[in-house]
This record gives sequence, C-alpha cells and structure tokens, in this order.
Amino acid sequence: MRGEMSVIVRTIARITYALILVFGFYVILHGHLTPGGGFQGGAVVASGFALLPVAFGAAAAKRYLNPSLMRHLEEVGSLAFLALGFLGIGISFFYNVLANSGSLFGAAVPFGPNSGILNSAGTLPFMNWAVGLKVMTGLMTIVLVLLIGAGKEGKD
Amino acid sequence: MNGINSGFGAWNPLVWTALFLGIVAVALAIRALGRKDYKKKTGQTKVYLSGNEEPEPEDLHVRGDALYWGMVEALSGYYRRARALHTGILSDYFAWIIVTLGIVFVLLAVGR
Amino acid sequence: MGNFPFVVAMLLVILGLYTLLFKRNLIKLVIGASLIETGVNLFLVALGYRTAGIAPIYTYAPPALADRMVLPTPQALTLTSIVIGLATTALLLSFAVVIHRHYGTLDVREVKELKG
Amino acid sequence: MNALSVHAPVLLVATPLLAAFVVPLVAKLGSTVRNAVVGVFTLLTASLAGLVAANVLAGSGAPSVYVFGANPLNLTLPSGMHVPIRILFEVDGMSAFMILITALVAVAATLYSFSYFKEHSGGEMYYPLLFLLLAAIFGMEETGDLFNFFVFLEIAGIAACGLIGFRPWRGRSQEAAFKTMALYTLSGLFVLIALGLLYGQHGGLNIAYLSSRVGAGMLDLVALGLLVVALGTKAGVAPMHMWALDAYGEAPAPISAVLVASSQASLYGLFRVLFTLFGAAVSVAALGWFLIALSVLTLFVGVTMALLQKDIKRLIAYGAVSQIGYMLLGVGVGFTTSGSRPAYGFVAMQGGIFHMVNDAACIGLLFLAAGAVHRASGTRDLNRMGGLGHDMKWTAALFAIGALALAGVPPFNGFSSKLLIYESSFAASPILAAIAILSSILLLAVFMKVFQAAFLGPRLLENVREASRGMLVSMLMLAVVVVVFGLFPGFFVDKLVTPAAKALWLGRDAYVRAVLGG
Amino acid sequence: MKKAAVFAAFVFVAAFLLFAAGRLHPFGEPSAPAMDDYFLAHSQAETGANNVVTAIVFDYRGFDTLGEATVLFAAILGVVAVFRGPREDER
Amino acid sequence: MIAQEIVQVITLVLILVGAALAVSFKDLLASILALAGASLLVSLEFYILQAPDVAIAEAAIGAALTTAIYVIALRRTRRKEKE
Repeated sequence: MRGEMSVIVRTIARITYALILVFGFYVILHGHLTPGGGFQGGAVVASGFALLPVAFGAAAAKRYLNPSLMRHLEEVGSLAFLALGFLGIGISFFYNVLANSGSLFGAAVPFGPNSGILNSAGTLPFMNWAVGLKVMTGLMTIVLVLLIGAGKEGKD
Repeated sequence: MNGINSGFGAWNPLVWTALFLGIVAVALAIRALGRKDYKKKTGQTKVYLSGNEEPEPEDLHVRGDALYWGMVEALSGYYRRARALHTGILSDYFAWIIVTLGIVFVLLAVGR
Repeated sequence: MGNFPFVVAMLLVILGLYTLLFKRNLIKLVIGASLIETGVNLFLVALGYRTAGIAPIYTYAPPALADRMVLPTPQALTLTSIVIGLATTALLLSFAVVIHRHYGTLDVREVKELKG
Repeated sequence: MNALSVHAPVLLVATPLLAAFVVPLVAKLGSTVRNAVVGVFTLLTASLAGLVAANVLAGSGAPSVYVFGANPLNLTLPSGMHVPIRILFEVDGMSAFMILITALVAVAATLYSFSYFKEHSGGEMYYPLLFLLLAAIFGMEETGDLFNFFVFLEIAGIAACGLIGFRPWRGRSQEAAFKTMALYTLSGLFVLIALGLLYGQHGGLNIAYLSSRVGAGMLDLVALGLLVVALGTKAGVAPMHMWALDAYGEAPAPISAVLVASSQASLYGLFRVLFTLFGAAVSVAALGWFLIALSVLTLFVGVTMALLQKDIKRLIAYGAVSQIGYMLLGVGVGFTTSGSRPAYGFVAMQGGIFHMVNDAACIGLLFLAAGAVHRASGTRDLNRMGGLGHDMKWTAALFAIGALALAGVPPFNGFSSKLLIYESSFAASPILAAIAILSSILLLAVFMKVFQAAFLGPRLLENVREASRGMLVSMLMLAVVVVVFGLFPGFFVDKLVTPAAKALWLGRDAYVRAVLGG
Repeated sequence: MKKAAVFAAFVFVAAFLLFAAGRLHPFGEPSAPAMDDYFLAHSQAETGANNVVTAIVFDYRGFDTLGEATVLFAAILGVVAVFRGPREDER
Repeated sequence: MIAQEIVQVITLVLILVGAALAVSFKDLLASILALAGASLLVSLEFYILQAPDVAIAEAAIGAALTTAIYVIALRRTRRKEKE
C-alpha cells in the first residue's frame, strides 16, 4: 500500500479496472434479466475502485476522485430511488407503474423460461440504476474517507 | 375526567394541587404572623455560631460527592460489588448478554 | 447430507460469538461480528435451497427444471443483510481507528474510561 | 385531504428520509437555509405523526393496514393466497401512541439542536443522521413485517452510533459509540437469526401471519428467546444496560433525548413480540416472572448506581435506565397475568405504557437541561459545579420540574403512571410495589443531590450565562407536557393509553385479522 | 471462575443454536414455500422481470431496499463525521 | 449429483477452517486475509446453493471491499494482537 508499485502492477490494474467497470455496468443494466442488479453492480465497480490505491497509492486515488462529490452523487442516487418509490403513490408507495404498460420498459414478458427482453420490468431498471449509482459512490466514499481520514493524523 | 381510577384507588391531581396550594397559603399566613421588624443583611439576621467566625459561603457548599456519603458507606458492601460489575469492558457486556440468553433458553425449555 | 449447511452456518455464528466473548483486540471483535454476519447470511440462503433446484432466473433457464427453482426470498433478504453488514463493519472500524488515536491501544481491557 | 390521510403512514417515514437526503445538498447554501429546511421538515414530520395517530385513535385503535406496491393498497393477500407477500405497515393504538412520543421528542430535540449546535462543524451530517434516526424509529413503530423491522432496527442503530460518536475529538464518545455499535450489531444479528428460524418453518415474514402460525415448538421458542434478549439489549434492560449508560452519557444532549425514544421503540418491539407475535403460543409463566425480575433489577441497579455518579449526564443516564425498569415492570405484570386476565393486569399495562410518554418527556427534559448546564459551565463534573441557579434561573426551574416528575412527586406526570404501576404490582406481589416505591424515593434523593450540587449554593464558576432562548423554549415545551400530563392524567389515559394497552392486551386477534381477513 | 461461568453459558447457547439447526426442516426441502412459489409464478406477469430476486428486491420488498440504501447512507455520514478532523473545543 | 455434494461439503469444511483461522491468528493481517478467504468460499457456496445474485454481492462486498476497509483500518492501528 505504501507509495507506488511497479509498472507491471499498474498496467495490470489499469486493464483490470476497465474490465471490472464494464462488468459492473453490465451487471447493473441487465439486473432484471440475469444475476445481478443495482447492489451487485455498484459493489463490483466500487471493489474495482479499491484496486486503485493498491496500485497507484492513496494520493493518486484521492486526486482522481473527490469524496464530497461522491457523497453528493450518493445523495442524488438515494433521492432518485425515493422518487421512484413515490412514482407509484397514486396507487401505493413502491407500486410498479411502468410494468406491462407498453411504454418504456413496459414490455410484457411471457411466462416461463425465455431469452430475456431488455425493455421490460417497468420501474425496476430505473431502480437498478439509482441503487447502482448510490451503492457505487457510497462504497467509494467509505473507502476514500477511511483512506484520507485514517491517514490524516494517525501515529503510523 | 381529569383523575385516574385504577380500580384500587383514585387520584385527582387538581384536588391535590388545590389542597397543596391551600397548605402553602396557610404556611405563608403563619409566616406573616412573625416579626416584621427584622432587617435583612444587618446584624439582626447574622448567623451566630457560638462565637466562632462564620465560614465563607464557598466552604459551606456541600459537594455532590459528600451529600450521601453516609448512605454509600452504609451500603458499601453492595456498592463495591455493583461497581465491580460495571467494569466498562466490552467483553463483559457481551458476557451478560450470553448469560441472559442462556437463562432465557433454560426457562423456555423447562417452562414449556 | 442432512442439515450440514445449517450446522456450518450456526458454527460460524458460534465462532463469531466466541471471538466477541473471549478475544481482546477491538479489531478482532469486529472480525467476530463479521463472522456472525457471514454465518447468518449462509443460514438464510441455505434455508431457501431446494435439492437439484436452479437459480430463480427465467432468462435461459432450462425448461425442464423451470418449476424447480430455489426460494428467492431468502436471497433478497441476504442481499440487504450483506450491505448492512458492510455498513456496520465500516462504522465499527472507523471508531476503532479513532479510539486507537486517543487511547493508544486497542485492548478491550484498557478501553474502559466509561465505567462505574 | 383524504389521499393524504391514506398515505400518511408511509409519508411519516418517507418525509424524514427525504429530509435526510436533501439537507446535505441544501447545506451548501448556508446554515440559515439549512436550519429553515430542517425546521420545515421537522414540523411536517410532526404533523404527519399527529395525523397518523389521529386517524388511528379516531377508529379507537383498530389496526389499519398499508401494503407497499399493492393495487389497491389495502390488498394484503393476493387471490388464493394465505400468506401476505408484500411488506406492509400496520398501525394500531400502540403504534399511534409510540409515534406521538417520538414526534414530541423529535420536535424538542431539533429545536434544541439549533442553538446547541450553532457553532459546531458538521451540521450537514448531524441533521441528516438525526432525521434518519427518527425515520427509523417511526418505521420500527409502524411496520408489520419482521424483516422490515430488522432493517429499521439497523438504521436506528447505525444513525444513533454515528451521532453518539459525533464529537470525535472526545475519546470517550468514540469508546461509547464503539461499544454501543458492537452491542447493536450483535442484537441485530440475533433478530436476524430468529427471523431465519421463523421463516424457515412458516415461510412468511409478516408479523400477523407468523402470529397465526407459531406454536410452542422448540424452534419457535428459540426464536422467541433470541428476540427477547436482542430487543431487551437494545432497550437497555439490566443486566444488558451498560451500553445505555455510555451512549446516553456521551451523546450530545439532544441526541440522548432521542436515544431514549429509540430505546422505547425497541421496548415496543419487545412488547409486540411478546403480546402479538407470540401472544397465542406462549403461556410460559416463567418467562413473565423472569421479565419482572429483570425489570426490578433494572430499577434497583439504575437508582442505586445513579447515587454514586459524579458526571451529570451519566447520572441521568442511570435514571433513564431505571425508568425502563418501570415500563417493563408494568407490562411484565400484564404479560404474566395475560393468561388469566385479571383486572389489575390491565391496569399494570396502562401504567407501564403511560410511563413511556412520561419518561420520554421527563428524561428528555433532564437531558436537555443537563446539556444547557454543560454548555454554560463547561464541565459535567458535579463536584466542580455549584451555584448555577443564580445565573440560570430558568434552567434550574425546568430541571427541578423534570427531576420531581421523574421521581414521581405529585402532581407531575411521573406520579400518575407510577401510581398505576404501584397499585397493580401490589396486587401481583407486594414486594414488587415495595421495591418500586423504594426506587422512586431513592430517585428523588439522587436528583436532590444533583440539584443541590449544581444549582444551589454560592457561585463557584465565573461567566455563567443562561441558556439561549431556543434551548429554553424546547425545554419549556417538554415541561409543559410534564405539567399538563400531570394535571389531567385521566384525559390522556382515556384517549391515548387505553387504546394502546387494549391493542397489546386484547388486540392480537384484531391485528391478525386485519391482515389475514376472516 | 467468572470466565468459566461465561464459558459454560456460551457452550449452552451454542448447543441450543446447533440443536435448532438440526431440528429445522431437512436441507433442500423447504417446509412452507407458499410465498416463494407465488413469487416464482407471478413475478414475470406482475413486474416483467425475469430475475425473480430482482423483482423481490425492488418490487415486492422494495421498501426494504429503500431501508438498506438508507443504512449505507447513514454509515457514510457516520464515517465522514468521525473523520471530519479535529475542531472546536468541548463547549 | 454426488460430485456436487462432495464439492459442497469440502467448501463448507473449508469455510469453517478459514473462520477458525481468522479467529485464532495473532497476526491481524493474516486473520483478515483468512476472513477474506472464508468470505470468498462462502460466495462459492452461495453459487452452489443456486444464489448467483448473492454470490456476486458477497464476492464484491464481503471478500473485496470489506477486506480493503479492514486493511486500511489496520494500517493506522496496531497490527499484532496483544498477548
């Protein structure tokens, strides 16, 4: 963790990080079809991020990402999720208004095994994105704040 | 409406308060019968301690610790044990939870 | 196989309890809490398993097995519980770091200014 | 207006959550805007709490159900099912009562915080955490789903510990926060294990559904034991009370008051488990007597140890722990006699439940006053205080009201509820009444000591100023509650406490029927 | 002595937990799956999601997920508050 | 089927071993790594129990992020558990 690691580690970390990012976003996007969803994708992205301080040192990680920006993004994600819950308040809180409506993400799904229709599941994909944003930035904030805060005046 | 009745006794705070205020009024009335010619902050109201100097008010203040030392002393056996149990060690907090859980399990298993 | 997975989950809980009760380092206590957490998660997921079942996802599910899926509810609960576990762990560890800053120790027996 | 009434239970939780997410964003605009937003949301939450309670009490405490994501929203069971599949809120008389308590404490604590935290940093974290804690407490009191209860329990625990450790430059606050969090985590996990056991056997998570299914099987009893111990720990019942002393003592003063409400919400959960979830299955008299024994222990340990304390907030914390003993004593007597249902059992329930609101008001008042004293004098050590009453007349008077009420001196509110507990526990066993009265007398002695040491005597400290107006107003609010509840107890017992006690004592069937129908 | 008592209680509790694990329904054969069967049968029609777990997490038990997101939010606030650095004195 | 059961039993036993090591190591870093290993095995066990959603979450959160947080916290405190 101390300082920077060798070029090999950094290169591998860069590639792995990109791969993990792609995988994480895929997991979020296809959350209603394949294993995964907002949590898992967000957590995957954040755990890929945890690689950065290992490879580039804590200082570099801090330069890339601003904890207070992350925190505000996290709040935005929470608000979006809450708002999606409120969307159904005409009927009841968390009612899935978009499902089977025929509009965006409203395609009906045949019963039983099928190959998956991305344009389905109503509000669920939106919720996946809200929670994904939230979990991703939230976990990053925790790691960053611990990194910065614990380093600030600890007697190493 | 404003009182409560427990089935064993009744309690009406308004009546109680009226009584209490009445007693206070009586007490004040008795006090008013006393001498009125004392002047405050003169020699007339000075404390007389068998000719000794009156101590400064700061020295007369009873500190929080000292107020019940007699009671604490009398119960010192209990207090020694009770203080010893409040160790402040986290493991002991957990230990109490587990012991209580064990007792509850015994009670549930036996008393079923 | 019997109830072996349940037993293992409970054993994890018991190991965590042992750590909480008899270990002396604050970070070790947090590890104990994490172990209990893991054990409970395993317990929940194992509750919902069906022998020879498949994951409760209809995308490309083998049609022959589509009526034998494992129970989904415990999995949903476990997802929530995992994130809660991470939150508590992070908070506990940050308290431990600051305690170390103030007290210079992480020994449970020495972190006891609040007593009596 | 009707739609608002219908959705009030969920809005009551969603509004503080929304506030918690919004406040950090508006905090950039300066502390005046932030405080205005916080104030508006607090008032909104409190009025929603009033609306929910009014709706429930208008139906004399009959449970009303709100199902999340269902169409229509009171559809608890889809056609052909006997298990509720969605999360639902179920608000009955007891929940309404608890909601009112929490709202009262919430308003007082927020108002107080405006002055108390004026020059502290981190307001953009303090108020959101406070709102999260409140939302979680409201959620715990409203929910009808066991896992949802667990989630709110965890939110309450985490937000509470964030607030306890909110002043990281004090090592002791971190120690208290770590200990509290560790115990909260363990008890939360016990709840989760119990939930797993219940789910594994009955395949449901709804409290009403589980209540209709649990029996006296060994697994159900293991779950019951875990739930009792976990919720007892969170409520601060001796001998698991030690975290409470650290937490109440080290948290910022307004938070101590809210923590009392949070402990009471856990106690509410315990009552819900005992009377509603396991109401039919458990006729274990041994458990009832064990709870009574614990309550007596809590009482006794709380008051006797309070006598020794030098730190004013830790002393009040011991007082707060002893009050939990009174509530548990009243309801424990009710639980023990719930098989035979004699008249005094119901009176005991009324006393224990009535004491909850009285305790929240008095202890809250005392904590707030202690915070004012701490701020004014710069110390919490009783031995270094003295003569504060010369400069802080209002605080001294309000502290005296709180102390007398807590000690059960008539005509304040503590006396009315304690009277009900004394008389009914006397019917159960005279020894219990004797211990309860003795504890009350000791409590009076304890607070005589505090009052004498802090407020009376010559001035020992220089530059002491009266608490600021906001702090005084919030204390005055609680003091008014103390006095009004003391002078007109009959009204409140009739209107608030009796529906709550009935909901626990006799309301199990109605609670189950509201969900399962039939 | 004290430690022995605690250890005894620990062993007793552990025995109870293991006993509970042994007494549960046999592994792999859930005893009361009515609620979960409902989810498996209806989640596609009601929510349009192929992944039943996602359907439960965000639709049937969406409120829990809101709570879980809140837990994370609270933990972040707590951690940030703890590490916000030294400032002001006691008063 | 038998092969799957054998794998499962082995995984479960290894989880227990990892947990026991996490409890018994005096070196806290080793302890944390043992915990991470146990977490990873639990994630595998989730996969075997047909819970891929939970498996991904456990691998990312339980094994990776929790370990990172532990290691960061450990850097600023004492590494060895005192005797």
